[in-house]
Amino acid sequence: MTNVKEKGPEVTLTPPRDTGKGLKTQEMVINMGPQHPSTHGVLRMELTLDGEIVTNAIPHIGYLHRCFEKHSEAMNDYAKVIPYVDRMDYVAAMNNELGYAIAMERLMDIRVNDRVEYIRIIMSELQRIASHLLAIGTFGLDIGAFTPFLYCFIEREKVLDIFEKASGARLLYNYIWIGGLMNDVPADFKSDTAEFVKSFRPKIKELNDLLSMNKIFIDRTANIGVLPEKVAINYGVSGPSLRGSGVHWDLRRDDPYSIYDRFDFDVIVGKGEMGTLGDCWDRYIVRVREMEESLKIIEQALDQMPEEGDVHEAVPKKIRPPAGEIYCRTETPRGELGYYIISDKSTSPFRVKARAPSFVNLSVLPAISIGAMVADMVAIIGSIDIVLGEVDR
Amino acid sequence: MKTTEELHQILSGQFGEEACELKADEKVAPWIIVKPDLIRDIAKYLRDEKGLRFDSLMCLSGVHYQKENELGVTYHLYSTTEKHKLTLKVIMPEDDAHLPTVEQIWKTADWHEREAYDMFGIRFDGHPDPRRILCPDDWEGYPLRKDYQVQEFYRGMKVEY
Amino acid sequence: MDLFALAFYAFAILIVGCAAIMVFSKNIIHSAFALMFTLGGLAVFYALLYAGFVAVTQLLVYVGGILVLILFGVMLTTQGYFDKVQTRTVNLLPATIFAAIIGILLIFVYLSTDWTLNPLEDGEVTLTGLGELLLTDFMLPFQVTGVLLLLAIIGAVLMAARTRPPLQASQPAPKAGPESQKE
Amino acid sequence: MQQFLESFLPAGPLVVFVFSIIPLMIILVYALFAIWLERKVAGHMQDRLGPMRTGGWHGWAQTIADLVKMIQKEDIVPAKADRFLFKMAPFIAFAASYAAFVAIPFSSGYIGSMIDVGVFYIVAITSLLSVSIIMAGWASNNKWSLLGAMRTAAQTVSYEIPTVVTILSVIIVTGTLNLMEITELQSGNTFLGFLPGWLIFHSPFMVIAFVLFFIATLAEAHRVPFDLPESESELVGGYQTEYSGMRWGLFMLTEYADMLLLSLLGAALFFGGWNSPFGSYLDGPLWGAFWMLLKGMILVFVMMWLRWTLPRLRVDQLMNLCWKYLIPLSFVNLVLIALWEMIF
Repeated sequence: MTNVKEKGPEVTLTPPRDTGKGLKTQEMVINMGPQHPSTHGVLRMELTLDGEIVTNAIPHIGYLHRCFEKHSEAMNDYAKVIPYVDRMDYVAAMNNELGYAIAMERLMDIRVNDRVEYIRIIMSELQRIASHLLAIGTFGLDIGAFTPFLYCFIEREKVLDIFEKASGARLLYNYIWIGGLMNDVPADFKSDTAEFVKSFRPKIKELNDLLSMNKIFIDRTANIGVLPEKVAINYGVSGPSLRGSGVHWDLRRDDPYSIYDRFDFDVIVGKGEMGTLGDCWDRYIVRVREMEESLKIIEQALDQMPEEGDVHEAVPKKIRPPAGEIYCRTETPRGELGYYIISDKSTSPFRVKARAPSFVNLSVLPAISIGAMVADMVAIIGSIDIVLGEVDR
Repeated sequence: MKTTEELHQILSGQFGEEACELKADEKVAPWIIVKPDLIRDIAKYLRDEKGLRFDSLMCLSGVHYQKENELGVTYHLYSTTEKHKLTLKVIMPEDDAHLPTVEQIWKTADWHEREAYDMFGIRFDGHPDPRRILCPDDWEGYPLRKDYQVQEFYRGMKVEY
Repeated sequence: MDLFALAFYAFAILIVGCAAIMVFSKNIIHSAFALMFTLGGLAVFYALLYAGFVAVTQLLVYVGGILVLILFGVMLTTQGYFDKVQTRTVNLLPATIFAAIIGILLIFVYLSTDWTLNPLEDGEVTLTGLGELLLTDFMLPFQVTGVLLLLAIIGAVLMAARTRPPLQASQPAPKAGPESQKE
Repeated sequence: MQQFLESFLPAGPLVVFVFSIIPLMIILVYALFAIWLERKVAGHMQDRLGPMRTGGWHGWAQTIADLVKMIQKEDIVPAKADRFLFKMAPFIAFAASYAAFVAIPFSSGYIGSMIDVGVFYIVAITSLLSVSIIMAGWASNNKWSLLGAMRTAAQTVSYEIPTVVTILSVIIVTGTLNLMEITELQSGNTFLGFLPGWLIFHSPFMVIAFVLFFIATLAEAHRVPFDLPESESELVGGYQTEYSGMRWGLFMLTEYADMLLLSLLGAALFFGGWNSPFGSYLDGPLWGAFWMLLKGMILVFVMMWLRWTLPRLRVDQLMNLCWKYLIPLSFVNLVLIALWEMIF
């Protein structure tokens, strides 16, 4: 796949294209990535360009493949899979853990107490905010706006501080365990979180003023990479990318897991405000507005959270699920994260398959990027918001 | 909303009793095992038939049943309009694992089938782009098979560290 | 030797050298860049003759405009972007004859000219006079040239504008590209 | 100043030499300062501090440290690059930028050359820059570089038009192309009784002309939102992709020199150049140099400010902006200024 021989850029000549008016043009094949600032990792796009217009785009993935599924089978312990799950979508590790923990709890029929549930919800919603902040910031960066990126990171730091106090880690937490949590939250967790929620609301407005409503930003993202509703569903696109196409679909509401049915929040969808429904701007703004919904959920959860409860109460001593299989899906910041777990009654999983949202979302890229310009490619990749750790697993 | 049992009845009415087999005794969720040759027709029927409308393929996973010397593909289907779920399974012998692609029915299957091919060596007939997806194109073996042995050298580089 | 003479001889060598490179280089891009130095050097000559306006015009039109156009033409029309762009000698006989005629003509002109040197007049502002002439005596040629250039631009735009074959979004997933087939 | 120099230097080539490297000194010192300033401006706009450690006070020596690092770096030339052109391109770029400074009146006592076509000369010589960028992009043998080079050529050629047309509006008012004379004409003490006699206060249309000029120069200097030739998030670095070490440093220096050049040009054309804003108070050759550089630096700061605020345009939008808005507007504005001149 990769050419290990040392040589200059490969010259791929396509035969001149006759446009019918006597002028013959030649297309250029160019490799965008795997080392490229805007591929959000090590994605390689094989672009065929007519001038600056993309006539064909083929994503090549796998540069970050470490076969987490094989690792899981070799771990000999279901609990030891959790750190590997963290490393899939490494900017939304909490959500990955939550999905895995819920899948295992359903398979083993474990019920966790309310305090655990509420902490999990708060954590995963905070993680959603952190992840969206990263997505928004890097999207701005792709468009050429540098400053919003750092503004987003300042806020993200605050979330990571909360995580660090609770779990000791800032990126890969191993915090949500099967049947409970690693440990209880510190005493000032509630006040820290409440303070963050309070300070974050004005920042969203600031972000909107600086980036979302910027004329150049809108020009660059509206009407670009339009993903129609039908195509999105057929490709299995999920998460904000799907909602950006105007589909009212959120697993937290439509297929509730954990205790999401207890909260009052809106499902944000794109409306095509600045251009066509399902363009890059719609996908972007869905993320911005979803952060506000996450804040709502966090506020409600903080209010309802019981003070008492042992977070280790339901953690099994030895994890040995009954034979059977389960497909369990949760809503991560990138979309539908599904775990297909087959148990054969032993202590290690027979098969763990993760249906990674980025993997599926990325597969729609060739369909929506043809006819775009090189600069639009960057915008489209950014608006799909992929994490290559999850695409390649 | 239809349960797996009801769906099984519909399917066996349409394609015959022997085409699909209901497995409801296992824990958690029941599933239907279908014949490999028919998966494409069944998928099309499930997607287009009024009242079924499985418009979304949630997940497509390859499985290696080493004890039985079989390879399997599991389809998790969902209907966003009818709100029902269905698990389909296809079981094939290990030495001749191929089945029709459903790529034209759900585009989700495009990359997932490539992944199943890459990891398990299951061939999907009629797939438009049947390349490996995660491993390099000239990688040897199918990593997720239970009896997989890592090749020693890859293009002169030692694989085992 | 004063500074003017120094500059003159330095740039004369540059111009002749670059002109030679332009003619004899096998690489057409090198020729084009050599042409840039030749044209730029000529601008310096104009400047040395106190013809500031002509010098600057030379820079702006030839180096900034025409040369960029030539580079564009060469880069965009050759087969492949990174093949070494080679030139080769064609039409040897007609070219030789033509060059010989020009050469004889130049030698004739050189020999027959009465080389009297006029002292340079420093600091004379030529610009105002030039402007006045363009807007009085040479008004018509000036305007006609403008109209001609405008027509040329419109013509070029018409020729270059082409309708692209419509590229449809959401078309079926593309086949593997040439690069992946090769592997 | 010439007399001052000639009083202790033998007349002739040496004076010319000393005279001609003054702008170089200014550029080099300015570049060190401006790169540091850009980092500090960026830092403070982004709610952080920027360099703080190197050299002590607010990391003032950071650029110097970077320069030392850059000089020590290996000079990498891609294997399949056109070595000669690849190595030459940065020098041509800088030479073009530096040569343009000759027509900038730094103070009432110093201008590199009193050529009577000063403004025109600056426009012409900076067009060499696009040639050098094409050279760099082509010689790198990298497709991203080539794309960047193509963009540069298209951008520079297009944006030269509004630049020249807005400069023309100044020329209509002043009647000369010599920047020194243009500046001298603006030294009238006051306008409307309290404003300095700068051209920007000459008529409302001059304000429009300045805005158009500033936008066009942003594009000429390849600054955000028009930094498409580099655009690190799309073209990796455009024509700079394959450059490293001091050759890359020269491109960087050229970019900053270009910013200063165009800012000084703007200051001289619209903001009275070396004229003091307080009439004859704080006036004189040395104060003139101070005012000139201050005005230039303020415009440079505005460019930085924009860079850290705005996203980048796309290449077709860039061309749209130029051909559909800037050029027609600048022509209309030119006519209006001419009318204003006839009436008043």
